[in-house]
Amino acid sequence: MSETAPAPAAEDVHDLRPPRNQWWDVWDQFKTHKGAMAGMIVFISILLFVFAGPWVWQVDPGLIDIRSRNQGSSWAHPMGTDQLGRDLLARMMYGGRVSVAVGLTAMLLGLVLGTLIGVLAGYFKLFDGPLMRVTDLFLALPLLPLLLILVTLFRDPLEGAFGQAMGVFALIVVAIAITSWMQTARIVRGDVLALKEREFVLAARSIGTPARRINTRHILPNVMSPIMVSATLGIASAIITESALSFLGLGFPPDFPTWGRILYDGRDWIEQYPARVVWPGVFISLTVLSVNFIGDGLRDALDPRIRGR
Amino acid sequence: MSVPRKKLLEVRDLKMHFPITGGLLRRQVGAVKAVDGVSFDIYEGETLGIVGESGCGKSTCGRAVLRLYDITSGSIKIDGTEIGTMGQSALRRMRPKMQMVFQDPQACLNPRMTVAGIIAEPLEEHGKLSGKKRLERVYELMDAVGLNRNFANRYPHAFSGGQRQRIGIARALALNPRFIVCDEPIAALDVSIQAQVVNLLEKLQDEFGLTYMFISHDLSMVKHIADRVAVMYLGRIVELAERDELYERPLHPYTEALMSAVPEPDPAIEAKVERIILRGDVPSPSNPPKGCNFSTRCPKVMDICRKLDPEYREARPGHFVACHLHDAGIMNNEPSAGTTGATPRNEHKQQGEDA
Amino acid sequence: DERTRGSSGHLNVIYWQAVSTMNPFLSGGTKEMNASSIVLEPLARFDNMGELVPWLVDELPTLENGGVSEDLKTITWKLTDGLLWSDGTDVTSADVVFTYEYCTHPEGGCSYRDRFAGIESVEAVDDLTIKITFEDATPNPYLPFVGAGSPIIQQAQFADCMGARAPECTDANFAPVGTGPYTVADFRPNDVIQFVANEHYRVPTQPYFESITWAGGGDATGAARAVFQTGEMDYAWNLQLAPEVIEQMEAGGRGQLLVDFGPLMERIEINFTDPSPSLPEGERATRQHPHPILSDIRVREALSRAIDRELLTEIGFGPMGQPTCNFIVAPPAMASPNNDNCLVQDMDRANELLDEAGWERGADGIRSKDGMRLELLFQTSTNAVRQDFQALIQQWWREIGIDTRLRNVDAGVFFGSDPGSNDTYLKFYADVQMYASLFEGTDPTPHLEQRRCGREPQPSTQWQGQNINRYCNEEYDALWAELNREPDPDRRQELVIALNDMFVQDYAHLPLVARGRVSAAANTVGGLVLNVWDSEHWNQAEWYRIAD
Amino acid sequence: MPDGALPVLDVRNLKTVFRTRAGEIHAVNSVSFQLRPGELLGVVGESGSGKSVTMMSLIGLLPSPPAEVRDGNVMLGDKDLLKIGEDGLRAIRGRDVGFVFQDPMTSLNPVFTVGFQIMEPLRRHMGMDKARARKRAVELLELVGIPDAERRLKDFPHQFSGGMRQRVMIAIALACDPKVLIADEPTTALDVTIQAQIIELVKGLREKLGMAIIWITHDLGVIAGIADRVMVMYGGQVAEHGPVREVFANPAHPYTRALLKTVPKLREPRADKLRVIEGQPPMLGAHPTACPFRARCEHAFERCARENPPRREIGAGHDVACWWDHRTGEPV
Amino acid sequence: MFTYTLRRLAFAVPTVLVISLIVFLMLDMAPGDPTGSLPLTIPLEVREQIRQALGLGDPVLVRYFKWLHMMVIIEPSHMLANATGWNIAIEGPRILSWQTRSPVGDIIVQRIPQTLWVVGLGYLFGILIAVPIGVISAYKQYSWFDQTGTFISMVGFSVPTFFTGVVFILIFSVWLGWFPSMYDTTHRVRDWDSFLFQVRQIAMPVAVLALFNASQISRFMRASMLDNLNQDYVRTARAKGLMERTVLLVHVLRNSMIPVVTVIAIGIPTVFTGAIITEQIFRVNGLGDALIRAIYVSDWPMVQTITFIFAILIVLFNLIADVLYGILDPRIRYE
Ligand SMILES: Nc1ncnc2c1ncn2[C@@H]1O[C@H](COP(=O)(O)OP(=O)(O)OP(=O)(O)O)[C@@H](O)[C@H]1O
Ligand SMILES: Nc1ncnc2c1ncn2[C@@H]1O[C@H](COP(=O)(O)OP(=O)(O)OP(=O)(O)O)[C@@H](O)[C@H]1O
Ligand SMILES: [Mg+2]
Ligand SMILES: [Mg+2]
Repeated sequence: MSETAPAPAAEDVHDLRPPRNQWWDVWDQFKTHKGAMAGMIVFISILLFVFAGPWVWQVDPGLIDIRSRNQGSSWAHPMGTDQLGRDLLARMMYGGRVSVAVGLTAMLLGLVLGTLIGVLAGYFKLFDGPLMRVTDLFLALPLLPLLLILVTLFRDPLEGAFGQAMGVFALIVVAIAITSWMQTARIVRGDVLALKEREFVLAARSIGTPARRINTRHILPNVMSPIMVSATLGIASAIITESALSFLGLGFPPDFPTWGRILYDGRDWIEQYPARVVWPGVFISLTVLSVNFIGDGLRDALDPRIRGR
Repeated sequence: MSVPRKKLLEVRDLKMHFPITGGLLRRQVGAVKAVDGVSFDIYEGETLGIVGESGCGKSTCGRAVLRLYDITSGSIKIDGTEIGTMGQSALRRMRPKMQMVFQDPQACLNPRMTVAGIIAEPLEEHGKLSGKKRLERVYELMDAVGLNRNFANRYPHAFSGGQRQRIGIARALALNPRFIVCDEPIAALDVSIQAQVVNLLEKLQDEFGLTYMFISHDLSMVKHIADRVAVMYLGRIVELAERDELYERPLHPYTEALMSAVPEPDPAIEAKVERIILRGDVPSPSNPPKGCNFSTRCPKVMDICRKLDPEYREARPGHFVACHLHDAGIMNNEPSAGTTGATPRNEHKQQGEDA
Repeated sequence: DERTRGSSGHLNVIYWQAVSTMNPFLSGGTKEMNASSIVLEPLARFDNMGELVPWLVDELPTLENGGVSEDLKTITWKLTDGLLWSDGTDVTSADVVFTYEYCTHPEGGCSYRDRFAGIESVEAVDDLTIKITFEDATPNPYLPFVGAGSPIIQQAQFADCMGARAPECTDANFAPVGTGPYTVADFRPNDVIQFVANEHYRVPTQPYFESITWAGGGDATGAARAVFQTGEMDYAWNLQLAPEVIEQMEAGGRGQLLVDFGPLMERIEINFTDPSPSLPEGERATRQHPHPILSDIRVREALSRAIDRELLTEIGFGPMGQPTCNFIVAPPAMASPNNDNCLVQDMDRANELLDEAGWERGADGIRSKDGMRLELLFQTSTNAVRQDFQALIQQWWREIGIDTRLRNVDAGVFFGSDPGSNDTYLKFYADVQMYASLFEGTDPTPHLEQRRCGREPQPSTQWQGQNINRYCNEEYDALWAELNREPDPDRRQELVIALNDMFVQDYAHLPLVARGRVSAAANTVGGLVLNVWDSEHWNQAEWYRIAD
Repeated sequence: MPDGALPVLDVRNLKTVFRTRAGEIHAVNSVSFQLRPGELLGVVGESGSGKSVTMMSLIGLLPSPPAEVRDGNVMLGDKDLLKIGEDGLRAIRGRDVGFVFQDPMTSLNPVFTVGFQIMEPLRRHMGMDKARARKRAVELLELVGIPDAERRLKDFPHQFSGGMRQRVMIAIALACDPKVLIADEPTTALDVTIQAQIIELVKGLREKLGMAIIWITHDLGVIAGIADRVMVMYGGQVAEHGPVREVFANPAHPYTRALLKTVPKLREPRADKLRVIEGQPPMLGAHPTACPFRARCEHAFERCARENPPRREIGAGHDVACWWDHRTGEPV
Repeated sequence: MFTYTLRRLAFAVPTVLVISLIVFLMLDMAPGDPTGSLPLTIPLEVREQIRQALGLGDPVLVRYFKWLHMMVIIEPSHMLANATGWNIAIEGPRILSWQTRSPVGDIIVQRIPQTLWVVGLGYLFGILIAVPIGVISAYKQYSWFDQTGTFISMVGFSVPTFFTGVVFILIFSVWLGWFPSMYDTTHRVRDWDSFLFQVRQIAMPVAVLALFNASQISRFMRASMLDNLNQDYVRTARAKGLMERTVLLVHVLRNSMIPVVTVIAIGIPTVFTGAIITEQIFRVNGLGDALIRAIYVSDWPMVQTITFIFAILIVLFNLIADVLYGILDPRIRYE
């Protein structure tokens, strides 16, 4: 029914607008989603806070100022200080960098892996069976325990190889990614299977488009919306997973601030200096929340059925 | 008919079976016999209509002819070249000759490509045209199918059904094909738009000398557009003849029933027509009945129909049919039927009454 | 009012690190030792002053009373008459001999087997008399069957649990029959233990508490909270928490913090050998290659001078720690009074020392000499307090021109003995490292022996050995040999102090903080006396509920 | 059916609007019609012309929001369905008015047995107990020609073919002997041979039960075969309305005329070229102030763009909404 | 249906075996060893003996098969014997925890009650809260109820349980003193009072988990309801004149529950795995706690066994979810 609705009113109207990127349409739709817009604003603010913040607030997060330890909010330390007198604001900024970076990289990695496997399994019948078995296998692995084991097993060798920070970073990112790609792979595979039978793919085949270009031109753009949604969920869950690892004492080392780590370290101080858990707690929650809302909005915005309305 | 014409497409005993897997080890346990041995020719410049009920294998047949599927068996010759067994890369080179227009104008266009992109895709894949020339060609094609050039940068969702179908036709025309399979190109369109598309197809056929295989379940429209018509039932062609011949003198009971079921937009005629109402539903193509496929619903069913598969034969010049009623033996030597082993008609009637 | 057995009712104890077994021989952990100590008892144990007191015997065997032979090769214990196991059977010398056999069985994997090192035989002379014969003269014969780490188990119960079968005797391991004030009613590994009073306990009026729930799990904060704030628990063990946190919780007023100082000391070990990765494997961190920087005592001293031990203590331990400059910090009599100069941070002196040693400051403030930067790798186990220490020390050392890289290793790996891992504290593939260690009992002789030359971990010993910092000093070795022969307590004390001074004045390691044992008890529990020389629950029988 | 009989359903000036994010859609504009007892009214029109929305507005089946019935009266007997409220409507639906929808594949609840779904309205409206409802359900299934009815009550919808599901839908709609049966494109999703079966069935039922039927379709042929009167809709309005033979023989509205010409006829000689209606259906963005068909109309003149033509009577029960007079070929 | 189930089972067994092998090999490479937590004073030979005593001498595959034998035959027989009191326990070496030196099976059995009490109830309450919220949110899409529900469930989903947990303890145990901050695993429900105590002690962990689970499930429920509310059969039901309640609670809910029920079934294994953090915070010594502590002390037999059990549960509940789907949805015919 709605198909007839957007029909151009009359053909004699000269539509000489320059070609418009379809992402603008997505954006137009996205803008109408209040929650998503709010989420977007919050998320961008958080990104600014963690990535641009350190230029504005040029305090070394590792600088120990023992005389001003355990302080509350003040002009010198807007979020207070920790038990060594390190500035919490600076630590939140640097910690956020790591947390957000972990979230983004783990998500990207998981996404690439999931999409690749999903597309291969969905498009090529030959791979479908084996790849889906592998996916099932990974789904059947208990994730948190697996993650814990991975971290205990490989942290030290990796730290040795890449240096402390990078080693743990790589480990955590990889561990989160390889335990979280399966959902994406399944969704993508399902969509690819459906898309493969869609007439426009058949049309492309009737034209003689080879498989590779069918995938890149016709299939991938059309699985973008589930992928984008997986992406936002992926960031959120990666950030939570990282902080959960920190909570279990298996995340980043104590001298390496991340939100999860700051929260973990601040737990004991919750009564005297609630700010020490409230700030990281609020930032983690806000990030996850905003990303979730963005995901919600994106899902709507990328769905042509909704966008067409 | 009297003038010998060149055959563009020769299909012989084409079969397309889709496997059904099942059981503990996911073995193949059966097959959907979507197309189960069809043979027909299409002559240069003509339109062959294919009609039949939903699920009888029309689309599968059309797609198999274009080798969008790897066929189960049979031979397909286009312009004398056998493509039934050709590999996909060799096929790619054949693609410009043969194209397809799809049923659902919404589904056959990638919602994320512009009109220009969609029409240009075949040119990119096969063409040696440069970017500018290519755009020029796209505009020509848009003109040819009656689309405003200004729409080149729009996305499919901004078009109406009829316009979208035009985009699909333009894409099919891009490589100057000689043969186009039209798979129910008007089924999803409004009555008032259908005529536009059909007229366009006819116009293009005249202009470019195209050959069509026109699949439809709308017998009236097929009557309008086709030169010859094939009627399919459950994966088989049950009757094939010149259009007028078929519509005036259908031989197969299914064809008769099909045509009688079509309502006529004229109350005067409607009041008069005698309907043959078939009983029951179309059997499943994965489990077709024994003997003649139509035997389960046929109002003129005979004993032999339930046992023997009727042969597809030329009952009259240019008029092929697969029905025991038109077996030479029955038609000509009724008295000696007993000796030939064929079942006499009256016996069938008795049994029919018993049943 | 009169206290009788069971009159105090029920006691709740929380061990945030839960107890995994009730057989201390199979665990070796302090928590297991503590829990089992109220069931299983040794012949003698240390009191809160570190004095040896007879426990299942009437008197301590000594040279004077003839219990210890003149050649210091035998010791003879005589069990108190009439002792009963909690199942009502008699305790005999055969049980003691059995305990020896149980723990020394080659396939048994007894954790306290070192207690029986150097023993030639353990014999039951009669039903109550046990004679232990040592291979060599042993000036301190009070190691076997003494202290919480060497209790007596019942032969009848463990007879079928010898050697490889030891771990399979789950029932016995989880509910050993003992002579102590309590017996196990229910044991859930790593979760909770229920104790009830031992009806055959030798003191008829004791124990006062009828039953104990010994909960495990959670974390230190939760445990402290349960005693100080919510009052759910009566006693909490090992509260390693930030001093402010403890202070704030204590303000809840329901309980009090118990601190006492034993031999546990947090220190920085200095590597005397070169851990450089450029050395071939097998030579790295061995005495073949002396450390290029730290072999110079001036550098070592500078490292020490730059540290503010008072501040470290305040931040990391508060009242639960004391800054120290000694290797042997306890018992008090053995602690040297000669080294207090390190307690004050002296940056000028540190700088001076480095200047003297020829390390000159570069543009970035980091010193270098002969093209070599003054750069150290500082490793420790992963632990919040240690990381705070690392950060502080890194900053101080930076101020005197030393660039410190920090590394922390998971405690399990760091303190593990896997020769394949490069991250163990034994391999010491770093320039300095920080950890704490202690010794059992009151005799520091074995502890001092660790620093003898040749005892260092090295490839030929599969990297096992206790001379972690690869210290090597002939004088020290000679002095130790003297100590090991010396039976006279006063002379021994002098020797210990001399050895300690020699070691620390060589800046062979940098003592930081003497750490106390920290527990918390509800105000309503009386009779408890914190003991750092033995189990914290050594006098559990005497604990009682203060009526309000 | 005497013309003077009181209509069972009298719809006046029905106006339905959808409020969407993109603005209002005026889907139904001032539609009026009457349905007399025992009569079959065919409704034709192209996709989006408001056929379904009109019928669903009658008994409040449109989701609200976004739908809103702005105006009009719908008299069923002496009750105004637009005034009796949701509870009143619920009592009407399924009892006085039966509904059959286009797609039998999705219109039945897949997780309940067919029997349960047929018995539901019986128990709700007729207060039948289980056993009686069951008996009636068997009767109904037999009525719509499903063999072995007793056993098939226990089957789930997916075990039926498309044609049989549509029969089940009809059985449900007929369950409480409704006065009016509204069939919204009941055969569009079916094959011609199955469609013929269903049409045959409805013809038979109508004779047997004598209820009034509204039959929506865009297949003029179906209308020609079964309807007494036909209502042609275009752009949310009634374009032409009259007895079926009259409208097919003398179509007055240019849209009806064009439509009849574009459809090729099976039983007539083939035309050389199909007549087409150029252009696209109208957008329903605002309340119409002009003839919605004017852009595609070959007879349009300036008045058509200025004023929306009212329906005017041109014969016995035959009216048309057009400024052009088909008889004279001149504006009226 | 039956062969379908059989086929899934046939695939499940190798899956579980492969998982067990992966887990086993991975942990075998792990640096920790059973003597890691022993005092430093213990000499090398003793350590080696302890290792041998624990069967670490054999090649890895031999140990794997021994372990597998114990895991799938001996341990279950003991667990069954314990549960039923029948004398069916099979003699033979059992999987011993390196840390407690006792059979891991016994510890696991010991920990199931509190796991079920807390985590199971948390899940159950989560479902009970989620379903009505999901239904109403979908029915009144974009209403204030929906918006609030969406927001709260998003928050519930976004705020990590360790944050909520600590805040809960602070408020309800320390400040208000309503609930104990520590869970008593020895507590037995015998009478009304002990039941009340049990309720008080599970209140906080159950609330934390229920909030988290409810946020997730209500999202599924809402989406599924929305899908079904737009289906044609809903219109049919309304056209029959059914009460709105019937339409919603009989027709739509039944259909919407099909995917949700399977999601819930798949989520049940997380009852055992997912609550590690909550268990830690509230000192509920359940299975999650056993696992994490075993990891801390490199007690690999314990880790192997628990992980393996988790894997079996996941595979099993996936199977159950699939079968449930087939049962609930008459359209699904697994040939
Ligand atoms: N990819 C496939 N796999 C399995 N079966 C298929 C496949 N494609 C088609 N079929 C089956 O083959 C039969 C013929 O299908 P086909 O699409 O050719 O019918 P059709 O005549 O085009 O019907 P319609 O008029 O509905 O388009 C059907 O029963 C269909 O279910
Ligand atoms: N839920 C809705 N929201 C917005 N617009 C709607 C909605 N339902 C219908 N419409 C609009 O109302 C108009 C009339 O639709 P209606 O369904 O009555 O058409 P129809 O004549 O039944 O068409 P068809 O033959 O395709 O069934 C269309 O323009 C359609 O876009
Ligand atoms: Mg088709
Ligand atoms: Mg409609």
